[in-house]
Order: sequence, then C-alpha cells, then structure tokens
Amino acid sequence: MKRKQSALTIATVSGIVCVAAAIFAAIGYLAVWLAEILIVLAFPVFVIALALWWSASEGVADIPFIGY
Amino acid sequence: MFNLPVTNIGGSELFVLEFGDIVNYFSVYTAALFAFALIFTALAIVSRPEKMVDIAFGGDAYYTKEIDPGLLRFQRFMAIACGLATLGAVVSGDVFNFTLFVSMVGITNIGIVAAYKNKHVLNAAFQYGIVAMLATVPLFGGAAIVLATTGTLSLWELYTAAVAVPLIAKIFLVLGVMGEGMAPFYIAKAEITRAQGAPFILMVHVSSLLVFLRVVEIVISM
Amino acid sequence: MTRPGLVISRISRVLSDYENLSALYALLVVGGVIIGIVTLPFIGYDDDQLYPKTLDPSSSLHPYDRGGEPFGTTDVAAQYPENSPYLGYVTAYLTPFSAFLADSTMHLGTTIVSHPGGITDEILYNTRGLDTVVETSILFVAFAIAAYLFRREE
Amino acid sequence: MIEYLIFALFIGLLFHGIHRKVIARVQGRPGPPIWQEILHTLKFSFKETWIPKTASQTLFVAVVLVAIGIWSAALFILLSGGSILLLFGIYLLHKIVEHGLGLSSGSPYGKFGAIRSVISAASELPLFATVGLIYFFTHSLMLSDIIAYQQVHGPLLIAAFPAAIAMYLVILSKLHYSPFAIIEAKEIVSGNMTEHFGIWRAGLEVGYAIKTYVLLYAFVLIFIGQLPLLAALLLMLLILVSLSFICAVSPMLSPYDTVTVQSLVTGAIAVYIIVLGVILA
Repeated sequence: MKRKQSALTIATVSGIVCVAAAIFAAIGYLAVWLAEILIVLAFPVFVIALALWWSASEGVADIPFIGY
Repeated sequence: MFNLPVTNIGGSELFVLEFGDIVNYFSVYTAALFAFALIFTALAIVSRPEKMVDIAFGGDAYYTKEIDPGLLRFQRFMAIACGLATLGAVVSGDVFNFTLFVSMVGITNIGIVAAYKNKHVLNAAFQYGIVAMLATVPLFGGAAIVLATTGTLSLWELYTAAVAVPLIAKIFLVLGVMGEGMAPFYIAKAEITRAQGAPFILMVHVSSLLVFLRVVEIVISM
Repeated sequence: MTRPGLVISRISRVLSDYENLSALYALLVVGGVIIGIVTLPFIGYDDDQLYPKTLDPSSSLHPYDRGGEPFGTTDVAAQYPENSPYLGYVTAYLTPFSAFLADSTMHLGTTIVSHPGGITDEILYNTRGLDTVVETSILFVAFAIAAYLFRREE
Repeated sequence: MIEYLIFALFIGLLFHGIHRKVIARVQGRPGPPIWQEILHTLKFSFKETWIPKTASQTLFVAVVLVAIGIWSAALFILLSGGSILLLFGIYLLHKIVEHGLGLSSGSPYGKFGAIRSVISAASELPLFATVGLIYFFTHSLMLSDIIAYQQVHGPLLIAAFPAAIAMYLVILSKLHYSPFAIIEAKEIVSGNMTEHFGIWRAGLEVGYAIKTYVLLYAFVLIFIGQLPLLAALLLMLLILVSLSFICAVSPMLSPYDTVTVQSLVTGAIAVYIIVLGVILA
C-alpha cells in the first residue's frame, strides 16, 4: 500500500513537471530548450511510475507457481 | 573570447573549459555526448553486476555464477576510468588530447575484461588488444600529420575555413578510433560481451560508440 | 574449409572469426596508407610549428640544460597565451584547484604537486597541461592492469 | 510539447499495429486489429511486475528509462530543427540500450540477444554514410538548414538517392520482424527483451513507439522536406507499409549476414561519395 502511494506521488510530480514545462514554454515563460530537457527527464519517470501505480496490488501478494 | 567556428554541425557553443593550450568546448552535440557518458559512468558506479544464469543442456538444471568481489572491484575501477577517459574525449578541443583520451579508452577496455577467467573471452580480448595496439599508429599518425601540415592542434583553429586538413589525416584519425574502440567490427567485442558484469561490460560499448561519434564530428567539421 | 554458399555468407564466415580481426584491420590501414601515398605530393607542411623543433642551447627549454634561468620567461609558442598567464614558468599551467592552492599557500602549487603529470610537464613543455595528465593516466591504468593480473592469485 | 510527445507515442504504437496487420495480410492471415499494440502496452502496464533476482537491478530499470528518454529527446531534436548528427548519436545510444537490456538480466537468452546486438552494430554504418552524403550536398547537418536547402533545390530523395536507401535500410533494421532483427529472433525467446516483462516491457514499448515515429518522420524531413502534418503522416504510413512488405516476404538473415549486407551497402555509398567528390571537384 505504501509503495502504491509513493508511486502515485512520483507519477503526479513528474506529470506536473511535464505539463508545466510544456505550458510555460508555450507562453514564453521558460526557455524552450530548458522545457525540453525537463520533459526528457520527467517523462520516462512519469511513464514508469504511472504503470507502477496502477499495477501495484492492493492486497497481500500471493506466491506465483513457477512450475518447479 | 572563443567563438566556435562551425555551428552547423554540432549546434551552438554552450560553454568553454580552458586548460592552458587545450580549450575544451561543450557544443549542443558534445554536451549531449558528455551527458550520455556521465549517465553510464554513474550506472557503472552505482549498480551491482548481474548473476549470470547458466543452463545445463538436456535438463531443467540451472545455476548462477559466483561473483568474485576482488574482480568486481577491479572491473568497476576500470569501468570508471573508461568513463572518465570517454568524458575527456568527447569534449576535448585539441586533436592530440583527443587521441590520448581515445588510446586510454582502448587500454581501459582491455582492463575491464582482462581479469575475467574464461579462455574464450580472453582469446577475444587478446585479439582486440592487438588491434587496439596497432591502432595507435594511425591514431597518433593522424594527429601528427595534422600538426605537420597546419601547424596547430587546436580544433578551434582547424575548424576555420582557412585551415585545410589533408584527407589522409582524417582517414588515419577515423581508422585509429575504429581500431581503439572497434566501432564497426564487433566480432571480438561480441565475444568479450560473454563475460559477466553487465554495467562494466556495457561501458566498453558506450565508450567506443561515443568516441566514434566524436571523431565523426571532428572529421566532418575539419 | 570452403563450404558452398552465396558470396555474402562466404564473406560473413570470414568476418565472424575474430582470429581474422587484425588482418581485417590491417587491410583497412593499408588501404588508408595507399591513399596517403597517392596524396603525399599534394601535402604542404607548415613551417610555423607550435613548438620549436631545433635544439637551441641558449634557450632554457633546452632539455639537457640544467643551468640557465629557471624562472625566467622563455619563448614558448602557445596557442592561447592568454590562458597561461605564467607562460614560460614551470607553473604555467595549473588546474583550477591547484591554482587555488598556489594562491592560498606558500608550500603548495608547484607543478610537481599540482597533478601527477607535473614532473613530465616540467620536462616536456609548459603550455599543454591536460596532455601530461592524460599521458600519465594512461601509464597508471596500464600499470594497474598489469599489477592486478600479476597479484590476483595471492 | 508534451502533447506532441503523447501524440507521437500513440501514432507510433498504431504504426506498430499496422505493421503487424500488413505483414499478416501479405502472408494470408487475418492478423490482429491495428490498435492491438496500444492494448498490448496497456496490458503490460497493468501486469504485476518484479525485478529478477539475478538481474543487475539498477541497470535493469535504468535502461528502460534511458530508452524512453533518448527517443523523447530525439523527437524534440526533430521538432526544433537540431543537428542530425545528434539524431545519429541517439540512434547509437539505442544500441547501448538494447545491449544493456540483454546483459542486465543475467538470463542466457537475454545474453544471446545482447551479444547479437553487439554483432549487429554494423547497422549504424549506413546511417553514417547517410550523414556524410547529406553533408556533401547541404554543407550543414542542422535539420533546419537541410529543410531550407530542399525548399530551394528540391527533395534530397532525388539528389542523394543512395543516402535515402541507406536510411531506409536503417529503419528496416530496427523494425519488428525485419530480416535484420536478429536481436529479438524467436529462437532466442524474445532476445534481449526476454526478462523485461510487465511494466518494464510497457516502458520499452513506449520508447520503441516513439522511436518508430521519430525514424519515419526523420526520413520524411531529411529526404522530402517540411510537409503539413497530415501529409507527412500519410507519407510515413506509405514508407511503413513498404517496409512491412519487405518484412513479410523476407526471411530473417543469419546474424553475420546482416553485418555483411549492411557493410556492403555502406561501402557502396562510400565509393559513391568519393566518386562524386572526384567528379565534382
């Protein structure tokens, strides 16, 4: 549950960074190259953290049967 | 004080780092290469090697290989040295300095795999070592021809239109980097990759690709 | 050894053997050298070399001269003299850190303590500091590999 | 900016789906629906995931992040008219990602994939020839200059036709199911991606989708010029379909044969550049 929470936090923060950088660059508040670097850094984190958040199980994990 | 003469190849100049006669520069291109090298050097510093799984054929048995801590430490040291040499090579503003860094890349690449105890890997590393040694001749030869014909080693001077670098110097530089980093022919390197220690073995590959990218920029700009 | 196959797979068979690697590389270098020999007559040399080529006994750069004016100004041709304010001195080049040391204390900041290449720097030339650092680093790495390989069984 | 990235991501995934569909139709199969790859990526992202115990954990995760990051950066380079040499650099970085994917897991199949990725490094050579030939014509490697050149002199596709072939070969090498895709051949399970399952695979699919978009778009920009977005997309689709036809009818080459084919093409273009240089000089 705790990991789910932290994944959500990371996803939210990096998502906000991406969107804010794009918006600020569009209205000329931020240099375009700086916004691009911010998005390049934040977007991969956002994708992985988002997936981690929605794939994290809420209950107790059961042990998968591997077959051996 | 310094103005990069060629900006239509690697982008505009961002930052200049002076070391006496050697003036390193960060253009968009070299800064990006520098960042790449930095990322993978950092990975070599922080990550532990993988445990290689071997399968016994004809059955379900599999086992993981042991990691020798001494070997691990040495490989990491060499990988970091390799990263530092790559960092130097990608931003160098001087032909001779660049060739020195490239030959250091070649030596550290050997160092990363030299201590690995596997006959097949060592055989490949030996062949690679021979080529890396041979390659210093065209590499430094290229730099020497540049100096002899133009009277300067500074890339800032060489990039200007007034200075003509002979074709043979360019060919030698590319051949030298190809030999040190093995950029296109990877036969020996592919066999080297069978060694354990992913983050460090990866550095072999990173360094050779980055110095190759750099020499392409240098040769086209000259 | 010659198995049947297309030309491509025959070439592939040669390429895939790393024993052929140095031969392959030699072939490329020979190709380069041939181009070099052909273009040799068209290459002009630059008379204005970066470093003086002839030995001048009166110069304090003279490698075998241990007398002379040790801290006097010498005629070193530097690409960027403005980067080496102490041109001609043995401390002509200092890394930013060792420049700080040299400024803040009387005991540190000579070339010898400023970086491992200090001594080589002093003997070779005064303007190309980073080169000597890299040269000695290469030696150091080579020694480290040899020492590790030699001692690892202990 | 971010909206364009998301757009490129979905178009890239859609292109992957179309690619599979065309291959299936050429081979007389019904094939999956074209949005299959989008569903695929979503499905992977919902799966439970962990990191294999044998893996080099930091590297295992970091390469996925790097894969997404470099191709996002490549897209921005295209948009801002940056240097195609840097694009070339990112393409080579992608090689390191493939390599790191396979090595980091410790799985023997991943290892085989990684070793094959090192072998197939020759696939970068045609790109080098492309860059050389383009510089020969435009005397600049900035994308904005190349586009400006084409507005004056017409598409480079005609002037620098061999370079276009080389770049076409490069894009072909990186597509799924291509004759050059030895690193993910099925005889080594999924090659270097074998151990990257669940969200790691979803992350990789995201990176690869942007990669496909960037490579196709770069081809259009470099060889045809600046077009309205819809026309560019249509052209990219046409190129993709032609690539899919090649993938559908050609068998996978043996690893070293891919090296030989790519090296020979590069050699031919190098000879072309030298001959052109001699004639024009």
